[in-house]
Amino acid sequence: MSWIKRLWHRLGSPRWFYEMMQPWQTGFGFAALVLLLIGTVWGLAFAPADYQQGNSFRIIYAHVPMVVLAQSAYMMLGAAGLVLLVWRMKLADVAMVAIVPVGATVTALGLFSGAVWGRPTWGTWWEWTDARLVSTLVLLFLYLGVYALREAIPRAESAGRACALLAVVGLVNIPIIKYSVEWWTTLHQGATFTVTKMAMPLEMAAPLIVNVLGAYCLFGYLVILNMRTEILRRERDTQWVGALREAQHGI
Amino acid sequence: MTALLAIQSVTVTRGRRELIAGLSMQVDAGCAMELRGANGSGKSTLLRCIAGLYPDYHGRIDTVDAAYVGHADGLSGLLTVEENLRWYGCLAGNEPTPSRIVDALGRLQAEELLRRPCRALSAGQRRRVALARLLLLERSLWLLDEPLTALDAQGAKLVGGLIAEHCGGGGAVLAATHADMPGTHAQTWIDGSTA
Amino acid sequence: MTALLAIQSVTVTRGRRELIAGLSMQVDAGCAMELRGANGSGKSTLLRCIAGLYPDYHGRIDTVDAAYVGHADGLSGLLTVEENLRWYGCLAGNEPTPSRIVDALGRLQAEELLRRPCRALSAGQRRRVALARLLLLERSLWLLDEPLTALDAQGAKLVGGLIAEHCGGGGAVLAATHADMPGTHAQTWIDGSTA
Amino acid sequence: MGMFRHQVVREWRLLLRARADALNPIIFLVLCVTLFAIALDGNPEALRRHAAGVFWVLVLLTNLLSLDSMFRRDFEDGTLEQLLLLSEVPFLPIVGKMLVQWLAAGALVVLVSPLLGTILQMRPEALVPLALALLAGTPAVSMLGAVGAALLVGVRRGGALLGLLTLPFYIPVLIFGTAAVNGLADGGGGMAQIYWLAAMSVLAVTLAPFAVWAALKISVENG
Amino acid sequence: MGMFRHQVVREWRLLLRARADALNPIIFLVLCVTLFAIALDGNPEALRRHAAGVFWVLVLLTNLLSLDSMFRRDFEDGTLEQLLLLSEVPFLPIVGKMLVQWLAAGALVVLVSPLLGTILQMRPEALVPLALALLAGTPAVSMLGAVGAALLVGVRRGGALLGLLTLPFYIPVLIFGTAAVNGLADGGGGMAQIYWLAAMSVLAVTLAPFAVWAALKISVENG
Ligand code: HEM
Ligand SMILES: Nc1ncnc2c1ncn2[C@@H]1O[C@H](COP(=O)(O)OP(=O)(O)OP(=O)(O)O)[C@@H](O)[C@H]1O
Ligand SMILES: Nc1ncnc2c1ncn2[C@@H]1O[C@H](COP(=O)(O)OP(=O)(O)OP(=O)(O)O)[C@@H](O)[C@H]1O
Ligand SMILES: [Mg+2]
Ligand SMILES: [Mg+2]
Repeated sequence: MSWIKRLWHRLGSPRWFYEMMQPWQTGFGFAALVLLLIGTVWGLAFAPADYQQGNSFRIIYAHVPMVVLAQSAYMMLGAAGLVLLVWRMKLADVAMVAIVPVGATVTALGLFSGAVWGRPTWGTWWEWTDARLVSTLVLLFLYLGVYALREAIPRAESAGRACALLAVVGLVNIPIIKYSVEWWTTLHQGATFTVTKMAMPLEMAAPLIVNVLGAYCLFGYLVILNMRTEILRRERDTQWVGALREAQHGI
Repeated sequence: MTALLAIQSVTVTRGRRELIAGLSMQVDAGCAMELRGANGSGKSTLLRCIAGLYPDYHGRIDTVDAAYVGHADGLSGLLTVEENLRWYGCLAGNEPTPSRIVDALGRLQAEELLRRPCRALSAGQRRRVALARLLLLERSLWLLDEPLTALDAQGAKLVGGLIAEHCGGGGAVLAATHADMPGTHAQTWIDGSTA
Repeated sequence: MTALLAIQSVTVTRGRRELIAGLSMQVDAGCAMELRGANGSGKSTLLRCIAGLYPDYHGRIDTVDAAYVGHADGLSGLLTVEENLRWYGCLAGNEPTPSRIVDALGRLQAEELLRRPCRALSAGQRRRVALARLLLLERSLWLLDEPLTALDAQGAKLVGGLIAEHCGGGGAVLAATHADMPGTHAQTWIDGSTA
Repeated sequence: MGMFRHQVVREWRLLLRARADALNPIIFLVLCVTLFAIALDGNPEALRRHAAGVFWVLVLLTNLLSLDSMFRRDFEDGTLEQLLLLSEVPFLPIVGKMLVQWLAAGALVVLVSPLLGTILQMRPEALVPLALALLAGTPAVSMLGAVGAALLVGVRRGGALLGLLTLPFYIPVLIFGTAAVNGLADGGGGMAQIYWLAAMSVLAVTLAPFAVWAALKISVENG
Repeated sequence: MGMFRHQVVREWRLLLRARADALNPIIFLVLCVTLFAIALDGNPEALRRHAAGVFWVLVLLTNLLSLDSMFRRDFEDGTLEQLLLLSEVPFLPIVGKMLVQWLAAGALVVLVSPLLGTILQMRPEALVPLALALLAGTPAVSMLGAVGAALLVGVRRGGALLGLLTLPFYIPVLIFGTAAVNGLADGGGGMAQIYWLAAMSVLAVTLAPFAVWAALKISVENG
């Protein structure tokens, strides 16, 4: 287990992380590009059209990856918050800074794609009675809350810990939201529309799986990129960043 | 001599600015130390570090539980002086008797203020009440940020007496100040400019 | 000699308490007067009466438009020092040029604070900025409530210089204070106890 | 006029500096609308019928909140007393302050009202009347509320008292505003109410600054 | 325990001293209810159907308002830093504060809810469920909101940001609360939701004080 200890220790060094993550960033970026290209082209051009929805169902190849990612990203945000609160690891704070904008964007896009899809299939952009819709919206509010809180607090360390606290409490809340909303819709007259679990034939599902994987890779790429940028910003006065700057720009 | 406060090569930062670099000092029981330095040199910030209200420092600060009087007096304007002081006593774990409160105020010649709401006090009166709180708390280390602010000459003398007495009884005082304080024995200067 | 401030048998009350009874005094052009009295004797209240911020008095106060620096500094914490000062200049009718602002701050050795948000100033720095405002306002009478609060020795000396210069130029100053102020010529004592 | 421009610039800066402050009223309104949409779910028809009324109430509440803190910070840090002492042209700085408050809690609301109206299931043909009514009515809301806020700034209480004070003045706005939106959307009359709202706003804009100035003076003397 | 009693006494005194403060939340709620009754009048049937939802939203808004100023005064006059330094038993004084906040903006609301429900045209058989749901749910509202208020106390912004932070936590309360009232009034189920609300409240009451304490520490260090 000594390598875990060593890794843990090293994670305390932003410089180490910055340098170590360079190949990972490239790798994730490349994988995302390839997977998303394959999945999207496959899904849009080659997968069969849905027998009910026709071609509009193809939004699924954008929608599902985004909403799945939106939730995973929040889990990671909460986990990073927990690490920051318990072990005060600075890198966790950097991770939170990196995850929030990506997560919020993905959530917003997921909402948007769902709404666009809802128009042809359900005949409405939005339905307040649907559990998934409302809980995704609430998720967006959670992201925005964390973002706004950081903006509001001037001292960086305080801001980080405050956000971590909020993110962790939010983590507890997510199952409660899901449960409340789901239960609530079943209580009223049956939900008018539900996002049905459609059993999909493989030729429809395969590109979806590829795209979901691609989305995770893209997420990895963006988060690592943001983290490395944030590390540079925070360490801008240190020698190693100075040397880096010199090497890249000759100043 | 026991040290009630020992600071070892402490560096305090505000954002990316370094306020205090590698300060070491010690305040023993019985010592009343002035903390001196130009405006903006970091006296208030250092006191807050010691009190545990400001975390951006490196180095070691060993200290006992202290009583702190900052720029803000910590008096709720809507409560009377008595209510404020009683509440503070309870907060710290021992409810003061009414006569103890009167005594503490008396030491600062402010006993007439007992039933006045703190909102309706003059600047100096409010300061006196904030200092009277020290007497109810029974902490051995006092951290005072410009305790003489707004006090008249007689008030300053009273505070000098309190400090001398507190140190005589084995307590210690660290007081940021610009004025010459009665009752203090030593000074520590923080280097620094206005900026 | 023109009197910039003439007070004739003024009685100031707080609620039903009489703070100041039948005070008469005069501050001529060129005079820097200290207003002295124990804590709670009514100095701050009197200054507010003169400035027109406290109405519960009888008697006559003749005065010109004054600049007033009270216990509160009047600086918006979210704006920078420069923004605060520029706005005050505009408010009083003449927008100050950037160099005038820098000059005014420079007189208090606070020009490095120009772009700092006022929230992030130390107590003494904030006081310096509040005093720098006086230089932008071009009022002949200055009403100062404990102007030396939180200032270091060098700051106090600078204020003394400013006061002397203002009086030399035909202005006048009335400053409530407990400390000995450099630059003043005269004192008026308000009788009174702590209560 | 230089002074006025500067006052507006200052207020605007202050608003932006406390970054989210400028967006506070709007965020709050959006939150309220969301809560209502969730609470009243399952019956879009009913929501639609009442949307105009609900919207107006929420706009009033939003304004109460924003007005409540309008003078507070300036009062507490001593800026207000300086303002009263130093202002060369009395009412002007106050007018600047009020204008900025209206921009944040009135004009911005007008701009996003079509979106919020849609969330509240309003019919498309009601959205223009809604914006129109808000445009005509919100100045009165801001101005009247500012008088109350100025009176209460030293009183250190939450917005409830402000609500109590301003409510009698807001009720006509609420009634005319709701009637205007519903009337115009139904194709019936409604312009008369808009004119009424506009008249109230004009009256408020001309008179309120004086009242606010007097009220601030009282508050500072009290403090 | 002596400390706790004293904290409660202090908070209660503070509340009563700023006379209307104790009644602020209730006054505000009454105003809101009145405005709604006016805006939606002419259609009692629709009002009735939605009263539970409207009521819960207004309770949430009332709490936001009251929570927003909960720690502010203590923060500004320096009491909060003293409290963090001097408190012998950490969380206790905070619990006292939170209890009093709940008394003013939760318990009192429960007490007057039958009256306000009636104004909102609720059916008589819905009034007891309403009070019950409020009793079960408002502690969670107070406790969760206090965490947000503690995080934001140094931030000098209005309640909008607090609203944004707490909204995700309030939505389950809103949903369960509304469903419980409607379910019980219709004679259908609804107790399950009450239990849920109560469970959330218990959870919040046990955990929130720690979070509030941590948040206050962050805020004071930041100030
Ligand atoms: C704004 C509107 C919408 C939102 C917020 C939304 C949200 C979600 C969420 C949260 C998931 C769950 C992801 C997971 O399993 O973790 C999901 C999955 C899914 N959504 Fe949507 N959705 C929306 C509209 C739609 C529409 C209009 C359709 C198609 C008719 C649709 C089809 C699907 C499908 C097929 C899945 C994945 C399969 C599954 O989980 O069973 N969604 N959506
Ligand atoms: N807002 C108020 N309401 C009622 N009484 C007040 C108020 N402010 C001050 N007082 C009382 O009025 C008296 C004079 O107060 P003032 O602030 O003028 O004193 P001061 O001479 O400036 O004292 P200090 O030297 O302490 O600043 C004091 O006894 C004080 O308790
Ligand atoms: N909240 C803050 N945010 C950022 N910087 C601050 C903050 N408060 C103070 N500073 C800066 O930190 C430095 C030290 O401030 P501090 O208040 O400790 O000084 P001080 O020695 O107490 O000065 P004074 O004698 O004026 O009270 C100052 O330069 C000040 O500008
Ligand atoms: Mg200081
Ligand atoms: Mg005074």
